[in-house]
Amino acid sequence: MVQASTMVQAPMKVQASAVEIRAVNKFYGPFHALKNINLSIPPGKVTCLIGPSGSGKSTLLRCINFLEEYDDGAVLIDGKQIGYDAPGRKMTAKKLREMRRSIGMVFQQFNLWPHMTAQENVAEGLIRVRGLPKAEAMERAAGALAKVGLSDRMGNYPSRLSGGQQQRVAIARAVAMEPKLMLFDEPTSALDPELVGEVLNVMKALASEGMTMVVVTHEMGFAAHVADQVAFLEKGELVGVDEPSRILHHPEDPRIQGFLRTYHERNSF
Amino acid sequence: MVQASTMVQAPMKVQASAVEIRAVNKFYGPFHALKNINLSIPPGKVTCLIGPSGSGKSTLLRCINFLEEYDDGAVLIDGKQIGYDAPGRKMTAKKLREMRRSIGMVFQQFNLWPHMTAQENVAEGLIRVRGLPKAEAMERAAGALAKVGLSDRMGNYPSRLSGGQQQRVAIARAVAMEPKLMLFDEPTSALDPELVGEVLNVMKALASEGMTMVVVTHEMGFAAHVADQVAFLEKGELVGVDEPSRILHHPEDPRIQGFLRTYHERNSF
Amino acid sequence: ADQLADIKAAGKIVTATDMHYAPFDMLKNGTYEGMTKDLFDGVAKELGVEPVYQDIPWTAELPGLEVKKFDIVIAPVTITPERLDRYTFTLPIADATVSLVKAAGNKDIGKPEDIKGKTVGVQQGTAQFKQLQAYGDKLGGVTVKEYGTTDEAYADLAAGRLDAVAGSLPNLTYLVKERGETFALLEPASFGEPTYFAWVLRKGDESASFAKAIDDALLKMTDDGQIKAIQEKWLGTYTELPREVPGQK
Amino acid sequence: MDLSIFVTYWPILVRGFGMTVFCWILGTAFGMALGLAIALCQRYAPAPFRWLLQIYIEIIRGTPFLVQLFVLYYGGPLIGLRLDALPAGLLGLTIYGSPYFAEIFRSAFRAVPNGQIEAARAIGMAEPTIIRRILLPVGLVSALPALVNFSIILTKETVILSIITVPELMYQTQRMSTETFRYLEANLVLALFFWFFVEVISRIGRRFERRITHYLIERP
Amino acid sequence: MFSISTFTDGFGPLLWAARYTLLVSGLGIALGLVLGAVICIMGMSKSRPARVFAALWVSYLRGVPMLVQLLVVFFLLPVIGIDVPAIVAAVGTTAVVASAYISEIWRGAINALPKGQAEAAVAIGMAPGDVWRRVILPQAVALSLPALINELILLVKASSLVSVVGIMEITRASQAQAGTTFRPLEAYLAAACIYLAINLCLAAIGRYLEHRMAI
Ligand SMILES: Nc1ncnc2c1ncn2[C@@H]1O[C@H](COP(=O)(O)OP(=O)(O)OP(=O)(O)O)[C@@H](O)[C@H]1O
Ligand SMILES: Nc1ncnc2c1ncn2[C@@H]1O[C@H](COP(=O)(O)OP(=O)(O)OP(=O)(O)O)[C@@H](O)[C@H]1O
Ligand SMILES: [Mg+2]
Ligand SMILES: [Mg+2]
Repeated sequence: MVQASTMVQAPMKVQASAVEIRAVNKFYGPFHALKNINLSIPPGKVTCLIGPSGSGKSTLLRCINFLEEYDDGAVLIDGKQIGYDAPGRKMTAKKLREMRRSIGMVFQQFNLWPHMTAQENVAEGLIRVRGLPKAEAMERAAGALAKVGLSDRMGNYPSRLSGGQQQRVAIARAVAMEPKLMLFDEPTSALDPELVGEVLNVMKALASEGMTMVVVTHEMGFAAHVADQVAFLEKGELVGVDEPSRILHHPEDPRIQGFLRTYHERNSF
Repeated sequence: MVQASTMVQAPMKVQASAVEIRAVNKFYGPFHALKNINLSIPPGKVTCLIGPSGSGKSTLLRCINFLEEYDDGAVLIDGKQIGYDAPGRKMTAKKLREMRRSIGMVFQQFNLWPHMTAQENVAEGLIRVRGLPKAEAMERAAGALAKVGLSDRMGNYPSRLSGGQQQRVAIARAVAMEPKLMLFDEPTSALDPELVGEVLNVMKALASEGMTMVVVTHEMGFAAHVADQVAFLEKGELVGVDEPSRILHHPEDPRIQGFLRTYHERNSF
Repeated sequence: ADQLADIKAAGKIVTATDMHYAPFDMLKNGTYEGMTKDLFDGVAKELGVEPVYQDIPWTAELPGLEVKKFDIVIAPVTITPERLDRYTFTLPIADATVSLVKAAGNKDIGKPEDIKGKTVGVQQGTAQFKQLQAYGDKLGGVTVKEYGTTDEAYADLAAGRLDAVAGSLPNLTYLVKERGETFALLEPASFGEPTYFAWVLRKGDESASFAKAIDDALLKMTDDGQIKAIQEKWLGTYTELPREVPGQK
Repeated sequence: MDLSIFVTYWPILVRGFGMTVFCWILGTAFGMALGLAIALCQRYAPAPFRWLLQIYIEIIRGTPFLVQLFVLYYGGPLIGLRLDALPAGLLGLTIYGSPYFAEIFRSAFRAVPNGQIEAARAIGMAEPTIIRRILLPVGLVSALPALVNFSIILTKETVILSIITVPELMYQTQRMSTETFRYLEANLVLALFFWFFVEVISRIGRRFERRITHYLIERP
Repeated sequence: MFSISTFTDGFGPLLWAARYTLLVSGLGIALGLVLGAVICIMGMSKSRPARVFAALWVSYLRGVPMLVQLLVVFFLLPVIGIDVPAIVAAVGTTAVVASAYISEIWRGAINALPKGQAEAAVAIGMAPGDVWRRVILPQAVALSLPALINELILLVKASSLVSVVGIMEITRASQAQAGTTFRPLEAYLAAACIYLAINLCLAAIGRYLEHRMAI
């Protein structure tokens, strides 16, 4: 985060990761949540996942870092399948951990640790996973929180932060880890327009430095301006993947047309 | 909700409530969260609260139904102060409860009851507070959930619903109680554009039937189209209150100008 | 009020005993039996009232007696000078002189003197404990180990941590009768001062006539041979008992 | 009420206090550690091992401490296990307490919202770190009162050590009362000592609880 | 050596005695759960007297050994003219002691509940009774089930203490057997088997509820 921001001159050298999703199926009991999803996420690019509520966006995102076990198919990160060594044989916890260290995630419900202050939340991963000394980690955490405008709330516990502040802590926590692949689940849902702009700037900066990003979003503006490709999910199916300009402005599928219809009229005022 | 929707013919007769906020101050320890707020919310009108993250919008909303005790000032609902019988003398729990029965609230974090299904979440208040028989309450709950497009997820526990689905259950739960005054805290934050449209329609219908509404939102489109007045908060201060067209298009205060700047460019694509 | 008159009026005597001290008090398949019961049945018949038997753990018996939860404690209580200060005792009902058991296979000890230098278990706070200590001092060096109840002492003897256990002769006789393969008595069985078991009443004028009535009944049963029959039934032998309370001033 | 007996008996009573406190501290510490280990195995170990642990838990939890101790101390020598009273007592307390502590920890772990653990896993935090940094501190909020509860119950269970001749407080007060017939005084000593001891434990518990729950905001 | 026949013969009278164990612990637990909820609510209430009362209640009942409490009820109350039948003393003491422990277990569970859920109930004007009954306690119970079952199992075993007031329950019956046969190991093991059977039922109920309440 520190180096990743626009405000810092030297661009970080991230080795971006590529993600390959192959014929992934996921059931919740009888409910078919992901239906044979095939999707290539190119390295160093921004892929946006859009789609109606309940269409499986979060589920798909969670399959990428293997928080959700899929029933079928494979997710490959830089050519290596996550979660399995061979078909049907789970990888060791250590190897999985190793792979996850280069993947960051911002959760839809934030999932902050309630017993740590904002700053400790951000520093925790740096200390325990990246092995930084505590003082340095706390300093970096302070820097990361400053970038999202939370310098004065660093000592607050999550329960004493507003919704938008919690979301920003969650973003700072993920970005501070400097992952090669970043998974964002609606990272701006609780933010006001001004902050949305700022956070999107941070994300743009990360994108321009070549970090691979997968972003679930309802912000069509972000999809349009930043995404390299947009994937549209509906009822667990991948309905379309294309460049943002095409999918957002001239969608072929009527489902996408319907989805976007109300958006334009509401947001032009 | 059932009668309140656009899809039902006979408009509900709601006796709308008026809210009067007088010189309210709120401290969290040393932190001054609300600074001498004065605001009149006319009956049967829609008032939008906008402002940066952490500016005190949720806090102010929670003061209206006395979930948050303010340190100073008064909140009057239909001329009657909520929380106090006389200055410094708390009202009885029973009276407070009585007043709260006509106030609905949708929380920023939804606050669904995790041990009840979606349908039970909605029915619970109808049974315990409105005293409906269980069968009828469940039926009404089903109706309310159908309106927000959740007919097929009624039996799910909140933990098995997507973010947007949870938010819609929270909306249905509040609206089903048919309150005279409704407090919405970012009711569309987790919704996709299409659903945002639908939920806003439900809210417009409620508004047109004369329910008083206070809506914290980051959806400037909603504020522009539906609100009768928009209040802008910043750092706990009420910076401006005005008609939406004026405050959103020709804001005088530079803080409001700054706040809205990025919004237009991002959302026009 | 006079206790005896109250009892006669009510038609019953409420007793308390700890029903696990063979052969005096035993519960066999849920029914109370034993030497105490036979004796007290006889006494109650003499008094012309119904006995009510209650099983109360030893720790609660004397406190319960003091707050009048029962009329009499019929658990066999060894008469000692200290206890005589605080309670009224009836006439002795059995010999309580201290005796010793050892493990059946133990050839090292045969007579009581052999416990010199050995470890001997005994129930905490009993008259037998005092006698054992005195005897040990006389011999010069016996390690005395105290247990909450005799059960544990016997169990530890069987487990091999003890060389012998001291207890009252009737109890040990019964033990050896039941578990002859594990335990054996030292010979001669008794040593030390002769002591006796008796029943306990509250002190004071109220109980005086009640105590007298019980004593009279016991004397009558001694004279007509009932007590001899009962002793032979449960202990196998008959020991003549004093006709007044030993040590009573 | 006759307080003069304390003139004679206070030394053994004080020794009894000391022994009770000593047994309690070690028994609780070891029992808690073993319980935590069991709870963690139940969370992470493979199924057959978990079933074995479950059987252990149910058997130890389901039978009285008195019997366990009796079997261990008096039955043990029959199969060649010969322990002295104090080690047997401490071992007994440890074993007896472990399943209760295990269940309390298990319920503590269940109370931790899954999202918080996922957030730690997602950044590649190692499982032992997750246990130490997330699972325990968050879980303890709900479990601490139950842990204190059971530790308090263990103080009372130490009196059962008297049956294997560990000279703890019960053993000593019983000795005092059987020698003097001062049952009221003996019970008073027991009551006051335990009340004091338990009060100290619950205060420490409360203080610790305040420390680990300081991030919670008050409920309305 | 180990006498199988003593062990097996023991079961008849022990099972018969078990009815008192079940009666005392069953009633004690049922009343204790209700009282425990009341004490827990008082302890967390806004009213200071209620909180102080709950604190004293918990302090006394957890602090003073149950044996002593029984002796107080059974032997001390008569001194001031209140005579309690043994079974009432036993059930009553079990219940109040249980309530102290149970209330603490629930307090912990309630602490761990996100407070927003109670707020959501309060905000629609739900009465406090309903908030507790419908929103807080069900979740607290679900969350604390393992600890609660722990406590109930302890109570079943602790009911052996009521023998001091002359109630012939399992432990007492086994002691009687030990005293007659001089085979305590066998008698106690038989008693342990019966306790185990009762407690396995409790544990099974706990597991079942845990499974059902899991969300
Ligand atoms: N544990 C579960 N059990 C059963 N169904 C589930 C479970 N988790 C999610 N679902 C269902 O799976 C579907 C996909 O959920 P997911 O969270 O991926 O949706 P989403 O696209 O992220 O929606 P949103 O935009 O509302 O967050 C939803 O319909 C949801 O109800
Ligand atoms: N319990 C608390 N203790 C201390 N500070 C608090 C507490 N709750 C809220 N705050 C602070 O009060 C301020 C106002 O919070 P509030 O939740 O009202 O913001 P908001 O306008 O709703 O923001 P958002 O749009 O991000 O939800 C924030 O700066 C927050 O950090
Ligand atoms: Mg989602
Ligand atoms: Mg807010």
